[in-house]
Amino acid sequence: MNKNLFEYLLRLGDDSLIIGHRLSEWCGHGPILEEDIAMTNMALDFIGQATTIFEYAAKVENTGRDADALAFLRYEREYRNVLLVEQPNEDFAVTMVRQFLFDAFRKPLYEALQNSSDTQIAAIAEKSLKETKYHLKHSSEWVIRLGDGTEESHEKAQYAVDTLWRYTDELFFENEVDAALQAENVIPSLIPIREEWQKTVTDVLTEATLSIPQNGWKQQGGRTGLHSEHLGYILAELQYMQRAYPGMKW
Amino acid sequence: MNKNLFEYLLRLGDDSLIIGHRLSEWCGHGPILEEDIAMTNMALDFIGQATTIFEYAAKVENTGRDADALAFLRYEREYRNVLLVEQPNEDFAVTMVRQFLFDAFRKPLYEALQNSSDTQIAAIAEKSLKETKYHLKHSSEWVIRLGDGTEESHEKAQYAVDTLWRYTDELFFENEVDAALQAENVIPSLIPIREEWQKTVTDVLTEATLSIPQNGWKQQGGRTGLHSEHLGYILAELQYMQRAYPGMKW
Amino acid sequence: MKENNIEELERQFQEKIDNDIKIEPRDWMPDAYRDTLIRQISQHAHSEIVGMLPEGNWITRAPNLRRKAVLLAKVQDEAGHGLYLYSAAETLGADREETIDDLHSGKAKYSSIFNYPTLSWADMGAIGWLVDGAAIMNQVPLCRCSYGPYARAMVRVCKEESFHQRQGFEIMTTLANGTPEQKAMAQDALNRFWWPALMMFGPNDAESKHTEQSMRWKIKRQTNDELRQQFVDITVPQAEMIGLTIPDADLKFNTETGHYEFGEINWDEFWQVVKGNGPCNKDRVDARRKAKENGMWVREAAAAYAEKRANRNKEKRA
Amino acid sequence: MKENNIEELERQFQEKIDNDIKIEPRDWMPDAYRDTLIRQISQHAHSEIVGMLPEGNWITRAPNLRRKAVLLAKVQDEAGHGLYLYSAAETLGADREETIDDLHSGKAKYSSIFNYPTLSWADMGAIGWLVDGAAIMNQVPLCRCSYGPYARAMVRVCKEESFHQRQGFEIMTTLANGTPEQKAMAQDALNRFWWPALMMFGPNDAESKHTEQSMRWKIKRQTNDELRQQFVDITVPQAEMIGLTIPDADLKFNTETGHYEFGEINWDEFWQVVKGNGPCNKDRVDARRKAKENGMWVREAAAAYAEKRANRNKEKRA
Repeated sequence: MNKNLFEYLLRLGDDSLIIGHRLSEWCGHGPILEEDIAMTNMALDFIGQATTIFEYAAKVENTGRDADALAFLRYEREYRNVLLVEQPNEDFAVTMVRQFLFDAFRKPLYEALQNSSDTQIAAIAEKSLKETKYHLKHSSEWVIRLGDGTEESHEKAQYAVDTLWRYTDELFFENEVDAALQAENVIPSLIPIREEWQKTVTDVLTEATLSIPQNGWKQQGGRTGLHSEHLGYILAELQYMQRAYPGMKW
Repeated sequence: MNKNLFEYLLRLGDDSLIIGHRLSEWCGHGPILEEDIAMTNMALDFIGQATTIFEYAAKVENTGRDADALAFLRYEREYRNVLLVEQPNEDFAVTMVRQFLFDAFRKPLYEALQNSSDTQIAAIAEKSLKETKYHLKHSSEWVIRLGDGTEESHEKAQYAVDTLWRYTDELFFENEVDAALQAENVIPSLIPIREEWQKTVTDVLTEATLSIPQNGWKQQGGRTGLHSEHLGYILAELQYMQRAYPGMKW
Repeated sequence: MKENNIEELERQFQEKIDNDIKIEPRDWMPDAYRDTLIRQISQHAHSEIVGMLPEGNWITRAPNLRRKAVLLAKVQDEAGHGLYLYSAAETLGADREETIDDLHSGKAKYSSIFNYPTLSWADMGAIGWLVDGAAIMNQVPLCRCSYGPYARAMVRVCKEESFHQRQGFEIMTTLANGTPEQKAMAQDALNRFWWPALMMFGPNDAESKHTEQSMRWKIKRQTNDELRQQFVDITVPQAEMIGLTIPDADLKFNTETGHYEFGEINWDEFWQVVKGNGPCNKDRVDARRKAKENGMWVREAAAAYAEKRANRNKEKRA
Repeated sequence: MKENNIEELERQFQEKIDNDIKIEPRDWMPDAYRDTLIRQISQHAHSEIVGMLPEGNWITRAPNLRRKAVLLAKVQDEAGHGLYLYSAAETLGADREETIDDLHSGKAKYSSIFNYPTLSWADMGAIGWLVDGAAIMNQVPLCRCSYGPYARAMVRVCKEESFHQRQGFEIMTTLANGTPEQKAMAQDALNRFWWPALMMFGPNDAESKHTEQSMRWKIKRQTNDELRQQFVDITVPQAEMIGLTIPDADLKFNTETGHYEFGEINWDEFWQVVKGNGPCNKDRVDARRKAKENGMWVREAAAAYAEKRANRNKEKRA
């Protein structure tokens, strides 16, 4: 199997799975009915993406593990999502800022991945891009609304930006996996993607009247399976049925 | 095996296990350091009780399941704790009122169980009684302090009483299991125990200037394995390690 | 004269109804008709919204990716139904936020079935199969309801509900054909949801105070007992087909009538749950109230931002 | 004259210290001695309290009943140590609540090791074995510290810590002798906690600004590097004994000195974590701050009740 490709697919799939999980926690508890629908819809998109990605990853791995086994039956240290997506929902500001920071990364990434030399990845990217654009539009609009809304919402949005900023550097994590896949034109360089991310974030936060934190020490670890203490609790729920009833079909 | 005895031991053990679990969730987050210590200490007492009780239950069942298998590897419908003990901590008032309502039941129960014709149960009751008396003293004092403290604490304490009251009737649940064990003098009648509970609760709530809710429709189900939606989440955490790493020794 | 006028309007109104002509928002209608509809439609909307909670409870724990996606889609549909229905109620002059406040204060009701907890994955099957099944039975006739916006909303709702019902039955089928643990889980869910599902059709006709008038207005087109019987007749063979047992010792097929006869419903439980004493009434209403309270600042921010933007646009135009 | 007097007091003070006579709360002491001790003791107290969080994180998920009980007892002990230590600081005139506020504002520090997350059950082993092990190494000399109340607190703390250290090592031993998954879990925990444990002894002696004065005052009795070396010398063979590998390619035993030589510590990481940029600094301080804020009304209630009661007793007596 292509170990690098498999590893890369886990990153993509886990990011989608875990942010989808976090969004789904809002279900029935959103601040407005319309937003309950929007967040559930985004969660659904992400679970859909995770499914397609894990199905391909299972094919690449070719050991008999299927998409569900990848999603539900790995140990915590084997998950490859960035720390950003596993951070708790806290309130709607934290949730939407987290979403925005992630969407602003995912959009240029999928745009570039459309040109992947791996046709499966190109197809996944193309299919996911449309919904990702919608997500980014939606989360940007909320960041602006909250930032430029009331004093209270501005404060909460600024707190969210300040709190989550430390996790954004990891979006652009690269190691030998990336180098190898870039050499084969499977994945793009993250440099222009980071530039676009930076531009989107600067534009939106500026319009939202929010200040952009100074770069400080950045958190990372998720891409190499070193997570925050939050992931363990996510997995306890996510995996419960598969763990408690091993080997059953649902 | 004596099915009734086994069933009864699960009730005792699960009540201890689950209220211990809830108390332990406070660890590191208590309102005062002294109270952090007290709640952790109570949690420890309850986990200790659960251990002794499940060890005996395992012996009674005699199928090779040990105490840990009973604590960690049953399905939700097989847990026999009352609904009261699985209710969420919410705030310190809810936690302490829940504790008080439970301790006020446990104390006369253990007192009576000291005279059980089953010497193991009598020994467990005798051993647990001392700590139970301390728990009841501690939770009573807090109920009084909160009820007769500030306006805010009074309100929170009254809310806790009103919210949890519906779960108190189930403490005195009896079915054919009880009838059979009572006939053998293994367990006492719950009638005098209920009377003492009523008196303790009336005295303490009165001193706390809290009003006693009118009897309404009461919730039950826990004793027959029909729980609230909260237990599933408790089990997802409680069982995680045993489920994710089946059959290993720790 | 005015008296006469109203009588005439009422006559014309009833004539339309009798001729199956839809009543539309701007048409004249008796106050009682309007009030009954507002009550019924908002109750229905609340049921959709509160109904998100018991199923939402299993999204993070769904057993595989496909089931998780299907469940998310289903709960999203329910929120959507809530939206159409609140809109339908608004065409009658009801204010959405006031309507929702009535839910939180306990003044407005919602389907009592959602006051039962979801205790296992099989409950996602049982709810789809039985609860959506019963809902469809109640709602299909409403597609021909005399009030246009409600009837049209119902057409869309019913289409999606019947999809949900099939998905639920598929979950149950999979479980019933699965391992012994899975079959037990399915049977347990059926045991817990069967009677509450029968209660969804409301009190027996003899006890049902609104039925007669609602039938005349074609807001209701079949009686509670008729609908309940239909449900039982359809559902019992489905349970048999997948090897599950309906938890009713008195259940038997009457070869003469062609109907299943079933045991006595526990009406005491029914009324207790309606009155607020079900296992989850407090949790459900608390969850919705909290969502509204915690979302207050978000709605205020959205409103403040919209106003600022409108002002800025005005300035630009000036 | 006054100048002279202080000089004389200082001389007597140092003489006592040199003669190993304990300084007690009412004794005269230099301000700098008092301040250094307050800083050190409160930092130590904060470490105990913040240290409850990473371990508290696994109580609800402990893998069996015995381990759960032992972990609860351990965390309870830590809270107890926090209490003694705050009391010891109070004997020097520090106010407990103010001291705690300094923690929340970021003014006061605590052991940086607790800014690393606990990601698996094995971390409970690694913390006991390595973190408590390093703590003991630091604390045993403090049992002979010149300030009486601190020295006495340390005697009790050290006794319990060494119990914790053995328990932690036992967890690691069990895992290292367990299944491949368990052994990998143990090795992973060792990999993550080894270097932070070495950092617990503080900067190299050359960089350590307080060491010299503290040694003279017998607040500190061995240098950072001495203690670190002792820790390495004791711990490496323990790791070997249970078949785990210290994550340090440069580690080797020097047969001449009888000591292990080890690789360069990542001091950049050390200072970043001290400055607040570790993986969990924010979570830890937030958790403590929230505990204090959420507990405010409880403390107010307790105070209000105590006052009412005192008044009632007064009335009774009157």
